[in-house]
Amino acid sequence: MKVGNYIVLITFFVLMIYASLGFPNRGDANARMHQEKSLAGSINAPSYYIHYAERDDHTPNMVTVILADYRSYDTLGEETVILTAGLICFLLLRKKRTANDQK
Amino acid sequence: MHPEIEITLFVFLLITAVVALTVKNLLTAVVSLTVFSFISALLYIAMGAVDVGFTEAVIGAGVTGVLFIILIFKTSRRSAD
Amino acid sequence: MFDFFLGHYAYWFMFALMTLGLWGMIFKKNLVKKLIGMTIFQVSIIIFYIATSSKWGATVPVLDPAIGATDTSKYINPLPHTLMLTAIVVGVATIGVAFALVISIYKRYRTLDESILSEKLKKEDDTE
Amino acid sequence: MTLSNTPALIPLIFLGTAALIPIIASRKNWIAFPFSLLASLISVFISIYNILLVLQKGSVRYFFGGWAPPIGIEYVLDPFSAFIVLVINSIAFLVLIHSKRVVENEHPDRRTPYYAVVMLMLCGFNGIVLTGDFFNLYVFLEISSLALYGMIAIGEKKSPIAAFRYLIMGTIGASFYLLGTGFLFMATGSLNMADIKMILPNIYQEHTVIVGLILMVIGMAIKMAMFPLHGWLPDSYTYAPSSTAALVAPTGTKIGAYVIIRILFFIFGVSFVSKMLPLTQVLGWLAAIGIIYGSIMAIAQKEMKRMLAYSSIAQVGYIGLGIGLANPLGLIGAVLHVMNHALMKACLFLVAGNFRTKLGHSNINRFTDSIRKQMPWTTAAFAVASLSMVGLPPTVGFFSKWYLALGTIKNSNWIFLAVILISSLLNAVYFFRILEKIYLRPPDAEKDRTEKIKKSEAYPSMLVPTIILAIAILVIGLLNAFIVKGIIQKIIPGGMG
Amino acid sequence: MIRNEDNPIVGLVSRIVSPFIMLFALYIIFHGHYSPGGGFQGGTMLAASLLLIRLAMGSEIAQLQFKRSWGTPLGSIGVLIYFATGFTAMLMGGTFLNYEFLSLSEIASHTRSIGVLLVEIGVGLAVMGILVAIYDDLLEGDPDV
Repeated sequence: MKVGNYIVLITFFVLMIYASLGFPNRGDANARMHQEKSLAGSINAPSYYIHYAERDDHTPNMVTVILADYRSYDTLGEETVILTAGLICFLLLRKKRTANDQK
Repeated sequence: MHPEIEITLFVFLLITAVVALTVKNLLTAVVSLTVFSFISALLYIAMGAVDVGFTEAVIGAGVTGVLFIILIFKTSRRSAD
Repeated sequence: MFDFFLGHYAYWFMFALMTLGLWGMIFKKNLVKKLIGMTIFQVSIIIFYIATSSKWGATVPVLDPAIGATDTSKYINPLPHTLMLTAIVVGVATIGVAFALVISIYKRYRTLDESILSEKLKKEDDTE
Repeated sequence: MTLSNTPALIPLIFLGTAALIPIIASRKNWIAFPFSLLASLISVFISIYNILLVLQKGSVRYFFGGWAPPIGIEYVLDPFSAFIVLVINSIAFLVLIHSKRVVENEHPDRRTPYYAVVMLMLCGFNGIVLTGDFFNLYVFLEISSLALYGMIAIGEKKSPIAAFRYLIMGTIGASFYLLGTGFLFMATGSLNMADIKMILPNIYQEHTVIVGLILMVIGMAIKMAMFPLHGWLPDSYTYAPSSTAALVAPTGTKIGAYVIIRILFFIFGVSFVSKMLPLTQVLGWLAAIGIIYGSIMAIAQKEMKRMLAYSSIAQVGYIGLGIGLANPLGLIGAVLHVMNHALMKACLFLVAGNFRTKLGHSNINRFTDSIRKQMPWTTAAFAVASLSMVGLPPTVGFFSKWYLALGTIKNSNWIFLAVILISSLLNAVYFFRILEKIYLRPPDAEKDRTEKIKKSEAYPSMLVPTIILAIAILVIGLLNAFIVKGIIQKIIPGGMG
Repeated sequence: MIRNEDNPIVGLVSRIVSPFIMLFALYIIFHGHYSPGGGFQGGTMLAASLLLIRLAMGSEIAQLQFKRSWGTPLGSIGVLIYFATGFTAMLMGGTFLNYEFLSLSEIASHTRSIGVLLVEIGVGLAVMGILVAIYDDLLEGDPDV
């Protein structure tokens, strides 16, 4: 069991190193995710954000714009995650209140 | 991107992570984990992600630490490994 | 060669951290230690995303009127940052849920040690 | 509100209900149930509307915030997602009706947060199925998984431990998925599924893409409880409260299967995952081992819920087998089995819930023929569902195995065919063991006289969904040709077969 | 759980500092458009200022400031603000969360910015409420039962 787990760990690490050999250099502005167009010719989202965040939202902070406008559905989902966590703590831990504490 | 700063921070990250995982006293482990979070926040800022660094400093080093400490006080402080 | 190292050392450190976190999650017996491992694992994934976003000589993704918005190579890629904000909050939520579970486990078994827990579980199974 | 918003409406309805319940039901516990039932009912209607829409007009894309895909997030409503959404929501609706009594019995003062969390779980499931964006999928995956951990942990005494182990496994799975998404994002610069699908053919041989795909599939295989990664499932399903188990068992693992099918066949393409990488073959073999393992373990169990949990591992294996075949017939079998297994497992878990409420246990060794007299309808539903699990025509269980068998024959993969046949026999062993106890014992005349067995069937709100599911197993079995022709054949992606 | 040692300095300092943290948190939420920061960070800092009082003065006294039972409903309200912002846009004829449809008059150019602000406020409230609720629930889950 233990040996198997160690094998899993080592395999994971080796797999990751193998993958990292194919990564582009860090900081290389020519890496694919920093380009204007993707390989298939569609717009590359990050460069669109840099170009047009200010124009679309009158907000200089690009991260805010992406968070709350371009990808705001993600943020709604993530707020829901927090709500879920709160409700689960409620579900598991909160004692039942008597009418007395509520006042 | 400043490799010197980043490598230093990475080494500290590894050290604090190892400490957090190996110390037997859970309180020490949690304090070490808070340091880990804070250093990672510095690392994000060194890499240019100001927003993420800010969030990590507030959430990772602040609230998570508080929650961890509550957990330990509610349960037990010693760990077998 | 040195360029390659400079371009990849962050990933290697990150993978080492990740393996460390995974080790903690799988091998540590104490439940709180498992959660510490989980935090380390998640932080290393965040570092990975942030590391991918960097560009040489670029500035933080807040629009600077002096630079303008025409040249994308002047700003760090903002998308991974946004994603990771979400991931951090998800991590906190997971930690919160895990704490609730740990407290209810402790309430019932008075221990946080995985091996003792398994023993107690087995004993309970036998008595049933 | 125009009807053009329907693709996005289902998760939103669940989300809104979940956020409303803690406010309006903070004082009055009972309000939570009717509200969530209403939301679920509306979602069923919308999913029916959606599937009709898709069958008429082809797939529909919905852009959140009005931003076209590579920039914003989209929902994609194609025959596949519409079908899965319909299955999930209708089964969840039936199980919710059933859960009213169970929850009232098991934790009457926790109804408000419980139903809110149920709504969040369904919101997560629907979001996962509908989304067309990798990161959005991760977010909704986390919503549903967190909700699941909480719902499991309020069960019996051991349930928090089961939930904690599930949390550790599930977080590893979700993190692997997130990492895989990061790799793909790095290689392509996009998070949108349709966009990535267009970019991928240029960069198939890159390390990053291959490892990213493997990580994603491993992550999802954990969620799906694929064979070597199934460790969390038996304990979670056994110790979870009956209402949760009945809600999760039919839907939870299927989501993982759905995502794997979507990633492998719809985004990466059949030729890549089966010819350039032997990924589907590996999945198929693991699934085959899992089928046998799950069936054998199920035979050894005494507790009915635990037996059903192990049988879930086996049944998920069938879906994996269908994926592993990588041909149209296998895919039809897998998708059909997603629906069939959801129906059968829901029915069986509802039966287990009925037994637990009325008899106070669901231990197989203590079943006697008195149950047959006490709860005739429940046992009849059980009989139908178990015959379907074994795979006897004309129940639904037969047809998915039929398509899977045809798929194996087409690939001339005789070992898989043998696995399907053997596992059917094993299924027969563990279900007929119970059926024999309930039905085939000759009535003990003396016992009959001494203690009069009163007919005390489960409450109507628990009985009706059970019977509806049992009837559905028969009816959908008869109508399966219609479903396969009308819907599932439209699912098969281009380039397959 | 944390024993209140009746140390007046800790209590006094936290009482003085806490409002400033709150003020700074509000600044972060509302200034998130122009500088790093936004709903999460601000909401977490709001929660931190409440938690500071809870830690320093003990949970019972802190009830006067922020009641235990408020956390979850406040979180729900935060999510609902977000949700309603999106849903209103949907009712006005756009897709979900399309802030352009929020504007009633013709000054449409800044509506997106306002939509972003609304959303950030929702996020801030939700994060604050839920984090405080998690803290309270963790404290309340009594292991001695």
